[in-house]
Amino acid sequence: MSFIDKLKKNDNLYFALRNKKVIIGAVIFLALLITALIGPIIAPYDYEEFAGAPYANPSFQHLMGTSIFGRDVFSQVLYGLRSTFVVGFVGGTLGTVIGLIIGFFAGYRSGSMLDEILMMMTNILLVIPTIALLIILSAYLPYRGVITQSMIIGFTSWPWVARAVRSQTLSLRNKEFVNLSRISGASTFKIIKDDIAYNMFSYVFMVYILQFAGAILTSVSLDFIGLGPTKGISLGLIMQDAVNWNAIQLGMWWWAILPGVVLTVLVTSLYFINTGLDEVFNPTLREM
Amino acid sequence: MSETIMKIDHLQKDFSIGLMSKKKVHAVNDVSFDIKKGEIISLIGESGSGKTTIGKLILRLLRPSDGHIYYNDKDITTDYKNKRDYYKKVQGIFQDPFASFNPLFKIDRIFDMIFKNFIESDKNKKEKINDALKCVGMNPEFILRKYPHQLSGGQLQRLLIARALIMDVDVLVADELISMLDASTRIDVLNLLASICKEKGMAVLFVTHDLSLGYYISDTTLIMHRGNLVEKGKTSLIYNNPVHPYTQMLLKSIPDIGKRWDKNEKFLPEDINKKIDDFYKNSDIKKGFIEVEDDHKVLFSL
Amino acid sequence: MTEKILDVKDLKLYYKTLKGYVKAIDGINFDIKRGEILGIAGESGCGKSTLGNGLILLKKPLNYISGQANLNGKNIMNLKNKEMNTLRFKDISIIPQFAMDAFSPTKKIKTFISDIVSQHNINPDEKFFDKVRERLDMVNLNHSVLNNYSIELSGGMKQRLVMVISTLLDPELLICDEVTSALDVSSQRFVANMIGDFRDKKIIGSAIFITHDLSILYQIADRIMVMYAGHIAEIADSDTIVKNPKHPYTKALISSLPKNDVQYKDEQLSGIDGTPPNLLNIGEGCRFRFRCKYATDICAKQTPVQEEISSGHTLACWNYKKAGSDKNV
Amino acid sequence: MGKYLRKKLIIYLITFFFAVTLDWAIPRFMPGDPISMLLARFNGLENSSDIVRSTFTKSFGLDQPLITQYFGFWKSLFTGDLGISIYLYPKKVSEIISQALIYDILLLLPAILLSWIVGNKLGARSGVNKKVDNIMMPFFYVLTSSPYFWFAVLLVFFFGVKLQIFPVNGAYSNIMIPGFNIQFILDFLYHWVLPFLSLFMVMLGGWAIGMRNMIIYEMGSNYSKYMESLGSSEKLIRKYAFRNAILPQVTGLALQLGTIVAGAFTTEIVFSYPGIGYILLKALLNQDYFLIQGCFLFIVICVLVANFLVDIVYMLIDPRVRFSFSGEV
Repeated sequence: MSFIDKLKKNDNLYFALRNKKVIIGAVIFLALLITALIGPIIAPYDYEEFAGAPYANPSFQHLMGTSIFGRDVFSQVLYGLRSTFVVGFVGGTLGTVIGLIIGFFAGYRSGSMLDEILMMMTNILLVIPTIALLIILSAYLPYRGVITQSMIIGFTSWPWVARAVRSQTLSLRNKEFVNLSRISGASTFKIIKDDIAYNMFSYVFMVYILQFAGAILTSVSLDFIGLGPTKGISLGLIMQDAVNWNAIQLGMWWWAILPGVVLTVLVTSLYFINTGLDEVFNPTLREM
Repeated sequence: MSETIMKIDHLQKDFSIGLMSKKKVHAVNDVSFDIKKGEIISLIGESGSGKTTIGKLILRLLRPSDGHIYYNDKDITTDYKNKRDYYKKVQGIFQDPFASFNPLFKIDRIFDMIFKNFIESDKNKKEKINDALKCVGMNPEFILRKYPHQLSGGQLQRLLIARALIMDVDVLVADELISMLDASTRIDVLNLLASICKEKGMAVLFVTHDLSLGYYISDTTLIMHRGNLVEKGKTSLIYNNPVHPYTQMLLKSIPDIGKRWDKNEKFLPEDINKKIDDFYKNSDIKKGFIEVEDDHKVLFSL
Repeated sequence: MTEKILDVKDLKLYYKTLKGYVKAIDGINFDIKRGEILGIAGESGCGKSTLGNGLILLKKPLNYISGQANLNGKNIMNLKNKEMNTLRFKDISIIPQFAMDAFSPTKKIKTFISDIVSQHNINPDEKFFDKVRERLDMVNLNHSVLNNYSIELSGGMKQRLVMVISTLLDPELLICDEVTSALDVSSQRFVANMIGDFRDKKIIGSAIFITHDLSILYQIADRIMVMYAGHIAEIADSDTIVKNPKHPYTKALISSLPKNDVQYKDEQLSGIDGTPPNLLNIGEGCRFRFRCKYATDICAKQTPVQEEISSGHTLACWNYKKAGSDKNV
Repeated sequence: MGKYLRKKLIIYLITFFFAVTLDWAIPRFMPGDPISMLLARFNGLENSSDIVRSTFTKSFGLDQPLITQYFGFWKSLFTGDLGISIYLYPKKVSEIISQALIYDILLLLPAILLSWIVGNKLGARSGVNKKVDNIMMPFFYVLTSSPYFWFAVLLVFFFGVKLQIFPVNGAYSNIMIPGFNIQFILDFLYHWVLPFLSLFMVMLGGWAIGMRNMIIYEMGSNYSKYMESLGSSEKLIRKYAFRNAILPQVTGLALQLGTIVAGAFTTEIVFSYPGIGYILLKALLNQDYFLIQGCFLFIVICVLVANFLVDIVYMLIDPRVRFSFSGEV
């Protein structure tokens, strides 16, 4: 059997590899991820270091120019990208996992008191504007690192995941294979794991991508308002710095705009993967 | 006379509509019947009659609101915790064969689960599975490594019958097990079920909406209407001498191959509610669930 | 000679998939005469629903390959969507399988009816709605349903409503796709009878009644066409199909159906072993040969041609004579 | 339908209660003792000791048991007393917020509504036309992926710095005195264009994507197929699909409010626009805790009220809710 034939056997993979959106999105995402991973190696300067003349236009020496303090913006972006990925991973994972757990239990025990309480909680957090919550939490935290920020984002972003997972769980729970597992003496844990969680994998994966993107966008907003990490660097902090020092009015577009380009490209790639996967997993959207 | 192994006693199941509201629907209303060893009972009703709910109550997938289910004289509704021993002997097959298998696992999972949870030793596991598969007319080599979507509905239902066979169950609840199968395969699945029944002394509760198949397969027939058991008895008696107006109407609406419906007869399904009301009103002397002849009972009033 | 409303010649409709063509309808010939109800029977995946839907609405991934479907002498397979739109509803109409969600949840039934008939240049005035009310009476529906949203109606009501709406413009040909499958036995009889009534009252010219349930077809169809895996096995009037079938598949199918005087303990019916073939990139040959006990070499090499063995009785089988003499199927 | 609103209202009241409690609890139980920090900050201000004392007795009541403090907090809340700002000492927090409010409303309301309307229109176009979709979609994705403030920076750079056609700072020129006269209004609008545009564009992307996905789903639904089979024009079917696809977009509006508010804050910061976001930035920079808490409460109340308004609209356009066929809250 040729490789192509094998691929054709696995429908989802086959369609994923034929989907332009998934391919373009994944290539961009991986390229940025690798860049972030090897960032410190390829960065020509340290992010806090005085690297050369201030106000310098982008050039071969300073790919993204320099800041008002003579820092190399490209090096700053490389380091900042790392924080961005950390926020995406930690915040996205936390938000997804909490949402998953709450959604599973509410859905599996739907109609019970537990479900009522969990959903009440979810609905409350859903209407409280997250940003307000984040502001007040961050404002009173004397020290904030990237991880702290990611965790705060994770702890506030789960409600819609919980709601979506609950309704998915509810529909899976009524499938007959769950009943068959029950009369086969399988434990609740095993049923949730094998019959519900496994079957939601593709869905949860897509949710995770959205949470990842959402955490990144939330974190730059926080950074920009001045609630970012008190130490270190991030894409949001670079831009906050640029705007505070009137970079735009001074014509230093590279300082204020280029970090945002990298960020926007990263988030766009995630949305592309998500939409592409939707077309893959949902046969009615598959293009013939 | 064959012994009774399961006794359904004044079973009641109410569902409340909406979480906070007090409105209740009687999905199953005061239903009693016995299941004897090796007997095939068809439980017939239309959608919303409560037939599937009874199946689920027996399989303990739902808790009854009231009433009891005795298995070998043990009340399983009060002894709710101990499910393992019960499931060893009482099993089910569901309507949709494709939905009955977790699509991500190979077929052998359904056998692995029962060996892990119900059968003490794995000794002769392979042999037992192979025997059972052969008994339902399937090739073990071919089937066990497949995924559910690679098999047909008929094959999947046979696998579930094989599963019950390995466990050597006493009571099998078969909820509409053939309704999603094609005409050419369903009769074979039914035959298989019936032959196992006779051979192993397994009782089957055959839940269905299809009266012709019910007639073909069962010894005893129960007719359900809106949660109530309206008529029960020996199959041939019920089909040849239906007393309850609902049973009469059902029988009249069977499409019988070889005999056409009377075109001149006005047939409106919604008339039935009035007819049932009249029937209950006019049966002054008879009240409740009463025997009209040997092995034939009819509900004369609610 | 009664006139043919629909005349289908060597029609091929394939599903295009990434892995190749699924030959769902592969060279079939049949016709429907005015005033006739043609039943189409077959197992799931035999192409009966594809045929019904393909005749009125050809949508991707279903593709028209070749052949003709002449509605009143006009081949509708070649028509542009715009031209076809003028025929839909008026000349050819359908009661779809999904009556339960055939209505948009945010429009009242009356608005929906007004909107769709306006598309055919009919003024939805009170006079028109008088006709609608008349039809509602026929299916025993209260006139108030017009002012309801679909969510306020029960499944049975929606089924009847779809029946009324689909036939509002008195179509020449009505396609009924599994209309009884989702219904309770009691409603089945009513709905099936109603289709016959509509025909008798000349509301519809003729009908194609698609179902997997042969016993229902026997009740209402004048002729029955049995399909197997994208081919036609046999066409004959319903009494012939049921009492004197010739094709090995039809024979086996009929004998597998429960009858009102047979119980398992007295007599055992038997089904057909095996499953229908996968229609993806399938080649020549009789598609029933894998399950047929009369299959010979020729069955694998050549697709059997449809031949008329007696007036109005057509079948496609190389060995039907051999099968015919065998009483013991 | 009353039940639906009642249920929602209960959720909002609980949420409000929860938010206030949180607002009360966080400064008291956070690590780092923010209250002593607060006290320390007040010490530098002239004539402050009396005010500090009275404010703290009222709002914090530090010498009293926690439960009394809590009820005191509620009491001062209902009398509109949110404390005194440090950064704009001795202005009252409630006064500062109500002054900023007008700018927020004038900026946000048109941006939200117009982006929602235009985004839905464009998304619907994209959803029903493959060619348009291929061109527009990447554009929408980039818009929705860009942080609000970054997009604002882009606009400032091109229209403010490069082309110099719009001002990039404040809600009106420094020389202007706010008042209801033509001159001021024109000046205000002139300053309003860029902040509005940046919010409008970024939101537009999100609405367009949502509508595109919904309309594709609706166009593939069974009622669309039924209408198609009955010869309805593409236009009518699109109209029906749009009517249903708009429902989740209304719900989306409520769910997105939080994100929109956050985006608006950062945009205000870029333009030094004197709305709540700008105030909040100043409050954060100056560690003005009363003001931060006030802003928090204010945002929560606004979002809750907006949510409730959206719910009422939703109820009016979705018959399922009106007939309480859907228990989903």
